[in-house]
Amino acid sequence: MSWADLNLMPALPEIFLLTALSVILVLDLFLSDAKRGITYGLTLLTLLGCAVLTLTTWVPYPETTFSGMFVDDPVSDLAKIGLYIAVAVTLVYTRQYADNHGIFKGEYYTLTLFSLLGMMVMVSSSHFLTLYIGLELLSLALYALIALKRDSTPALEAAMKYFVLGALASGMLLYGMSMLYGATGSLFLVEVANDIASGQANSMLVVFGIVFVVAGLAFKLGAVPFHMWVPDVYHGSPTAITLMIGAAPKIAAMVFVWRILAQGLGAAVADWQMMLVVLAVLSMALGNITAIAQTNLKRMFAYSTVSHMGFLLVGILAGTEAGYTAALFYILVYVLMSLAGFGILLLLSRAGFDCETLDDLKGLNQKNSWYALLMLFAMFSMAGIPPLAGFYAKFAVLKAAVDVGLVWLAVVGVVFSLVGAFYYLRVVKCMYFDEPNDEPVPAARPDMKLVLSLNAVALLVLGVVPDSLLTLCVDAMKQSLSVVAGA
Amino acid sequence: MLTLTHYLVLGAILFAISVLGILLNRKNVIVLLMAIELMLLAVNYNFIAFSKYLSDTGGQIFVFFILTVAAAESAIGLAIMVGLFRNLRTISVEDLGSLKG
Amino acid sequence: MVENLLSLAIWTPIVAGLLVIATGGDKNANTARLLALAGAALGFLVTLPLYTQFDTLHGGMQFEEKFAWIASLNINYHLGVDGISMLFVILNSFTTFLVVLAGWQVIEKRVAQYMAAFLVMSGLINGAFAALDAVLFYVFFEAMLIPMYLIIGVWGGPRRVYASIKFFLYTLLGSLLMLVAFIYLYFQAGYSFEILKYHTLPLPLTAQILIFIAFFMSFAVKVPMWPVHTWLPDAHVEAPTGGSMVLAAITLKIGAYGFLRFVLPIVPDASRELAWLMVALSLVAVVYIGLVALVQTDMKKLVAYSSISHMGFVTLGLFLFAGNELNPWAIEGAIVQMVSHGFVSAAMFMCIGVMYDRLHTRNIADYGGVVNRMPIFAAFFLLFAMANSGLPATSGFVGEFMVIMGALQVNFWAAFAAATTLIFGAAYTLWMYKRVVFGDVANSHVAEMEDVNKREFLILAILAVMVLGMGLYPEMFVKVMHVSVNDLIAHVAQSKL
Amino acid sequence: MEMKSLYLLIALAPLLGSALAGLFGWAIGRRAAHVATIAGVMVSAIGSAYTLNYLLNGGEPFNGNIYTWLTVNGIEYSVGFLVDNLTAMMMVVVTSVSLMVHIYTIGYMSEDPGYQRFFSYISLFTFSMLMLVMSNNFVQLFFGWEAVGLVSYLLIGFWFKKPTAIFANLKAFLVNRVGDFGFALGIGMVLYHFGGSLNYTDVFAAAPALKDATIELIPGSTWSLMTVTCILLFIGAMGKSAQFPLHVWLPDSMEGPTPISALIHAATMVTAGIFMVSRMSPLFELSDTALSVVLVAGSITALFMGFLGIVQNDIKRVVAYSTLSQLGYMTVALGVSAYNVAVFHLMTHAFFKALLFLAAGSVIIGMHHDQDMRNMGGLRKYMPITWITSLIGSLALIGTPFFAGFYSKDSIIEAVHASNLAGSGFAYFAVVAGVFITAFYSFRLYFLVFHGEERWMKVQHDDHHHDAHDDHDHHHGLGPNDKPHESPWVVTLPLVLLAIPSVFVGYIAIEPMLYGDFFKGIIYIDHEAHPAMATMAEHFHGAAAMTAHALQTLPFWLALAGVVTAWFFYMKAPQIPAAIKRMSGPIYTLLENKYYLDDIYFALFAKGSRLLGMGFWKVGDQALIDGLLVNGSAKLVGLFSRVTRKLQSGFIYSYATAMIIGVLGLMTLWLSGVIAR
Amino acid sequence: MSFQEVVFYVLSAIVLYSGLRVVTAKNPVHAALFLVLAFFSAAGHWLLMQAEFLAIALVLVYVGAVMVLFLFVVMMLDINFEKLHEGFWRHLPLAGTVAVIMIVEMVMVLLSPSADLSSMNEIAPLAEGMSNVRELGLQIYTTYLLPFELAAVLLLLAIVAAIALTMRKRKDTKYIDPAVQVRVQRADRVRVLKMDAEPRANADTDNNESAA
Repeated sequence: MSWADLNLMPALPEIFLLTALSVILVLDLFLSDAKRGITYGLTLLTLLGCAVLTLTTWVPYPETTFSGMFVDDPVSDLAKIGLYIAVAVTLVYTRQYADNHGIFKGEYYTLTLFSLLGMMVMVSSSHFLTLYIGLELLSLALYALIALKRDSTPALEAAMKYFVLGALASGMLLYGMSMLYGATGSLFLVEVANDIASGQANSMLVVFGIVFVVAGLAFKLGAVPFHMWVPDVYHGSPTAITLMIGAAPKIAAMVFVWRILAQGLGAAVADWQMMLVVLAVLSMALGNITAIAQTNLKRMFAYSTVSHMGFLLVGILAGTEAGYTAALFYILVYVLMSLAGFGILLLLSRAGFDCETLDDLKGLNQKNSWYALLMLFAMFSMAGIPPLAGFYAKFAVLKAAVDVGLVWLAVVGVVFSLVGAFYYLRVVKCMYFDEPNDEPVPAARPDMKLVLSLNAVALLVLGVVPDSLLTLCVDAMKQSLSVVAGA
Repeated sequence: MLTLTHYLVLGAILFAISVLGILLNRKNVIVLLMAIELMLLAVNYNFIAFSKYLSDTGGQIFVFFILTVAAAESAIGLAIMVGLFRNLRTISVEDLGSLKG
Repeated sequence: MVENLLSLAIWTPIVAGLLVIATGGDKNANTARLLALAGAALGFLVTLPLYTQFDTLHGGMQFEEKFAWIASLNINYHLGVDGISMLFVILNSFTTFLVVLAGWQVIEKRVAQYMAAFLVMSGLINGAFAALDAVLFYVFFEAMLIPMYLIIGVWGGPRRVYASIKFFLYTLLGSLLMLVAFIYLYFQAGYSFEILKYHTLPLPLTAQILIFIAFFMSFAVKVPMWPVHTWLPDAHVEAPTGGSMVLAAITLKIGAYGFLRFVLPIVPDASRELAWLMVALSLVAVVYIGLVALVQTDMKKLVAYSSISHMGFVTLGLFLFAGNELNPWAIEGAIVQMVSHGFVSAAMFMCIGVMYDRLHTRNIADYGGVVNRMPIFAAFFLLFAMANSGLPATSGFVGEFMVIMGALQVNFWAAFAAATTLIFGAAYTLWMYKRVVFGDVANSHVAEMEDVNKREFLILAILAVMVLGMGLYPEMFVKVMHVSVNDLIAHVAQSKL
Repeated sequence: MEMKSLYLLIALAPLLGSALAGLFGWAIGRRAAHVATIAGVMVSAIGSAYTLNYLLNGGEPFNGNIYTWLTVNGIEYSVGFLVDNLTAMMMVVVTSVSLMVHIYTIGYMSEDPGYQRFFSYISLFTFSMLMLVMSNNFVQLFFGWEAVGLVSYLLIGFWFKKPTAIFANLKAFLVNRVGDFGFALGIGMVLYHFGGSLNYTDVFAAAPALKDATIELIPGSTWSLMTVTCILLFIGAMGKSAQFPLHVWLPDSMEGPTPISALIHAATMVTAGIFMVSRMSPLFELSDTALSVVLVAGSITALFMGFLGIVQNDIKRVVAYSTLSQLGYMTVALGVSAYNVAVFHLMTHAFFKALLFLAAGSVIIGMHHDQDMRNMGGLRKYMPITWITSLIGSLALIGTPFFAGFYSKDSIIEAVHASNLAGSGFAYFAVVAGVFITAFYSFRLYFLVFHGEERWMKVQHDDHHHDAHDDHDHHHGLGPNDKPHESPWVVTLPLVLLAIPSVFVGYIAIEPMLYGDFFKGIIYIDHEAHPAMATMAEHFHGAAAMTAHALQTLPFWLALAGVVTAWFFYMKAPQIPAAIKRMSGPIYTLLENKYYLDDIYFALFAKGSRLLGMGFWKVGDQALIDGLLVNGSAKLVGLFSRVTRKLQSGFIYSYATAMIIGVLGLMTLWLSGVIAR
Repeated sequence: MSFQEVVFYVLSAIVLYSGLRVVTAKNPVHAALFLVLAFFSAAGHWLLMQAEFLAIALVLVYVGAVMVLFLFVVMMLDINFEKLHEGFWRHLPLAGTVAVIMIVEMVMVLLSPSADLSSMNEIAPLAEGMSNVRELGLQIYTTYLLPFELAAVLLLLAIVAAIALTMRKRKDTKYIDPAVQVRVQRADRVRVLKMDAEPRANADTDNNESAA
């Protein structure tokens, strides 16, 4: 291999990001606090640049580079676009909040970009090692982001918990990877897949490895019983960081899981399907049930995330292209919903006041009916009520499950989403039925209002015409899987 | 003669010891982190053993990176712990219980 | 002939609703009202050609519209009505018009939102009746929960939170299971969500029974059938008048419509197998609920229970199998009963609403001698009370009579039990009427009541015309459904095993 | 076509009048209201008379449809008219009595604020009744059936402020509904088993073939189809015609204004059942069992309701019980297949009972709305026209030879005598004993009201209505120094006009109606099986001969005895009734409480169903379904929620433990899978 | 038993014992030191497997850097070790059981015939002229270029994060800027004050008395 052979085009967005990141890192040192807005602007510009690069290098088939460790396929491109949007929206939403809560620093933006780079590596890796490093890049950046508000004990506590448990999960994941490595003699997903498919792999070790890999992945997704960091971290982190954790990384995690389970271990679907079924059922059950008892919205969203991840797993465990597509669609929609939900919380927060309990939303409709309507969209979308986008996500997942004969799982899923509907309804109830409290609605930056409106309305628009996004997912998944199957 | 199994079993036992450590040390975060280091050691054992017995360097390189990452991870982890200690004056796990339910 | 009549019927009110909500806060309440009225009127007018241009000799779907909606999931925007569903589209748009009128002055807070919720819901309901794609149906079916939830919760009575959440979750439970059934059918039907394809799909009995249960959970809750009815009294009692009207007049019908459109044609064998259960539950609804209605002290609750009891006739009519054959009397009777109940229950709730607006209580005991102060109202109320107790020449009679006739042809004792409604229905309705309307002026509050104003008069008069018209000339409603019903009967008679 | 238009006009003219008076009464005023309605009824009455005349002179009966009401299963169900002799006769009775009542009402209701409303109601009633009798099919019959019930409900509760009135109207409606319940099922049986049509002609044509058809209502036991059908239909008649045990509503219906007691609760509506059974004679003839049921129900009503008439003090109630008893007579006639006799009695009774009621109403006006006979007496002097007409009515009622009632009633007794049906023995006893009782209570009323001392002078005015503690705006009773006055001409004119047929109609009509061709092809009697009519026909030699023969028969002497007893008890020795009352304590109490049937019904049905409903509601709906299932599962989820929430302890080690247990679980799950493999 | 096996078992015993002590030691300092011991022994094991480079890297990176960091933190923080060890014995039964089950299950898997690990029981000797270091080096800078670069980014991230989390500009630090020191002028250093003579102390008391 020589440098001339190295095709950097597929990795252009990452390279650009890293370069821009370095520039911002240095530039920020010379900016006074008053001019921090420049960092913010540059960060957004970076995201825009990444998006442009990703779109211009979009090809409808997988391209690999870096000795086959890096893959740029439509799924990764789609996911990356999702990531840019999610991160950009997050930054827009948190601009004011960060200012009000003392985390409006250069590190906030550089660490965010670090985490974005980690996520991009996660979605574009086709090798266990790069997957691992990407994951760690993301995780370490997130640990640091949470702890960035250094005087906040809950934030530090959350960071500590996340860190310790994350390290433990990494250990498990690595143990599993080592077993898979031993079973197949390779760390390349493609080769692992081929080995397993051709029966050359040591099936005992494969499955043994799968157990640990699944555990590690479940942690990233936040599936029961590996979910316990989720509520505390969501709750403890400043809301801005909660959104940072709760939105974009979910896309990366989903693609990460998909890469390992579908692309690497697709042939062993029978072995991990049952495990995922257990995790999915537990997640849907526990997530939804525990969410009911929450009065803190961030915590409630955390548990709702757990349940959503259970649903997501239902799509993945189907082990079919339709299932993966459904999961991809689900996660994109989910991120959109999370952004909208947290966006409202951020919107209603101001210096010295975090909007995070149910009571804080009381009578929102009377105070500002547009915000209430946006939140309503988010809530009903999360509950999976048509005509909001969340419905099709659930629908596609259920369809995938029924397709592989798991009708009972679909039934379990819908029963628990009924339980889930209760707490989303309760949010709507607080906004619409209850009398308002004295807390005024703070003034928000116009860009945030605009983006938030677009965000929530998109849920409705995607609910009425979901086909565009769905088709994107379907095509991306088809194009990404076809070559792997052929290889 | 030493076989692959020897190293794998050793790794497994180390893994279990680290699990034991996690379960036992309910209060001391530092020991918890050390137990996780032990777990990584077990992983490393596996990787090197497989690498050697399969004659594939990938495993060893993986270990190399695990060491690197672990170092970075420790740095951040300990930084968080220091920050926590500054706020709480303790690193007892019991005092890290304000977020629950 | 206008193309896309059904799309117009669906989207006119929804667009109107969005416009109404765009008027903003209560500063522009009057604009919102006028806009809503115009929207509702327009929404009603666009449905009228459905009747006038309907081909009564054609059994299949008419006014069909179809194009790919979600191509990647093979979901189509496929609309169409037959002689059964067409009536309900019109009925719904009609009711919406009345509801907008009914809420004209009564609703003072968040007027635009109130009107918009109803308009949007009207469009969604039309969609549910017109949808020929299972997912499209489901989307409409479930989306209407949102405005209804808000209507009950925002403008409802003191226990509105409990009632609205109960209503929502109850109905959601059923519909979610139906969704799973749809997905299952999708695969059985060779990757299609076409409802009409499901109709011709052979299915083994076990599958049929499971699908039946899933559908049952959905539609029985909506109807509602005993024992999944308890959301209804709560929802009705707490909902504002318009909400109760729409709930009773329309949304309940969607449940029964679901049995007609989905359960009977898709799983005819399971329907036959489980017809005994349906008949039994329906009769329980008629008798048991009739008795429960008798002891209610809250007028709205009483009418709510009476709604359940009357809907029991519908479900009874739908599942009267003689051998393989459904009974045409019973089926048509059930449909007629659905339409009629749409008028009568809306009228009953309107009447109670009129009184509630004056006295702000629904307790029977707080009234007495209303006729002394409100003779015109009392006359209307009497007419509707009589319709509610199934007096001939009112619409209430036709459906009940037909179902009893049909029941008798299948099982004498079913008819016997069903016919007790002649007694119970009259008992609870007229007893209430007696306590509320008759007698001397009961208290100083009643003494201050004023008779109906022009707006209320208009609503009541329109309903009265419909109630009488349908009672005197039901053929107007029935003639459009014959072919569709006969097709249905012929279809159900064939086993799909 | 021409006749069809006429019939439409006959039916719709009162409706139009009613609509005018009802909807626009507030605008057009009292006078225009009664003019409009009377005009409408007048048109009907003239039309009816013309129709009858037309038919009697060989006109073709009409049977045709107006419009298709409903189509089911390809069969059309229409609104249509069947106008034959029976119908025409009923039309004449209905419209003429109605006309009289309309005129009478001008005077009777002159002070009532609901004047227009009242006219609207009675015109509406006329329309409904016409629809009932003119119907050519079961559905329309049922429509009329219920419509008259509705108007009856409205009119009984006309004085809606009176608690007793609104109690009575509800009761009347509900009891009638019990009858309708059976009637509807009966129609269902007809529809199902008689070829899918509900037209009389089709049904009657199909009936003979079904004579021996059986159905299995309860698995294992077969029933005759015809019996079941007829009994079900008869249940309807029992409700409407107030036959035991569904008679309880009729006495209470006297809470309504007197004109409607005359019109609805004596002359027309209550006879709808009799009319219906006569119409259905082709069906009833095919089932002896059903006829026996009819017979027994009729005889019980005839006898036992008569007893109750004896102890009543309310003038209207006496007449009401007499009506009940007479309806029993008619039913008995039906039971012995003497349908035309029943219809004949129906007609005569319509006239004299309407007369009696209107006369009672006139008395009530004179007494300033005091209805208690114990406060009356000696009114003869003050209200001569009322007195005379009342006397005529009473004589007709008790079956005084030559008076209308004599022919019809005597024929019934004869028919029962000639019958060999099961239960005819008891029936004969009942109708014969009934004659004495009828005479007794009729003349008790007559003497108490029109003769003897003028008791209103002495009575202190307290509320002696049995439970009248209302204070509606009708001033009550005469003061000690007031004098009753004869009623105005609008009141007395109808009395006179009704008195005429009460005297003559029997004599004129008996021959054509009972033994002539009047009902030929309309009423069907199986003379082989039910020979009563045939037997009577053999012994009939004209009305005059019958009158002459009467002196030799038991009923005549019994009637006379009744009159004499009444005279003795209430004119000569008023202490005797009191003594009897004391001696026969329990029996008297029993009678006074109407055999406790009201109380039993109230306890059993009204209270029972409320109790049941309360149980269903509180236990079934609220405790079991809502409490246990709905809220229970919600609570259960909440409980789970609190438990699972506890799992989230907040401590890292427990989270790590969970993860480790999770891995262990997955591993164990998989291992067990491997071992199972 | 060959020499290598003897070495293996001895080292294994040390690794396992020190591993156990790491998780059971009362004092985190001891634990850290036992961890160092475990790493040293592990390095020995890896040498046995001819993974020399990693053996040395382990010692350098872990013992040299990570463990020192651990010890540094442990000693820097003022921690009550006794309190941290409370409840240790209480949790032992459960923890022990879980650990034992885990060992049993994992070993069962690894030793089961279907795992079939016996087929590769020989470490292939390296090719002539190759060393472990060369072997790895070639790979890392060619095939594994991407992870290598990413690892660099990761370390950068760690630096940024650690600084962001721990560096504080405290107001009370006695921070001296050399540049300022150098540029200092006389006027900055000495200021001549002219003050009035202080009033006598009893003036205060007088005032106080008059105020009182």
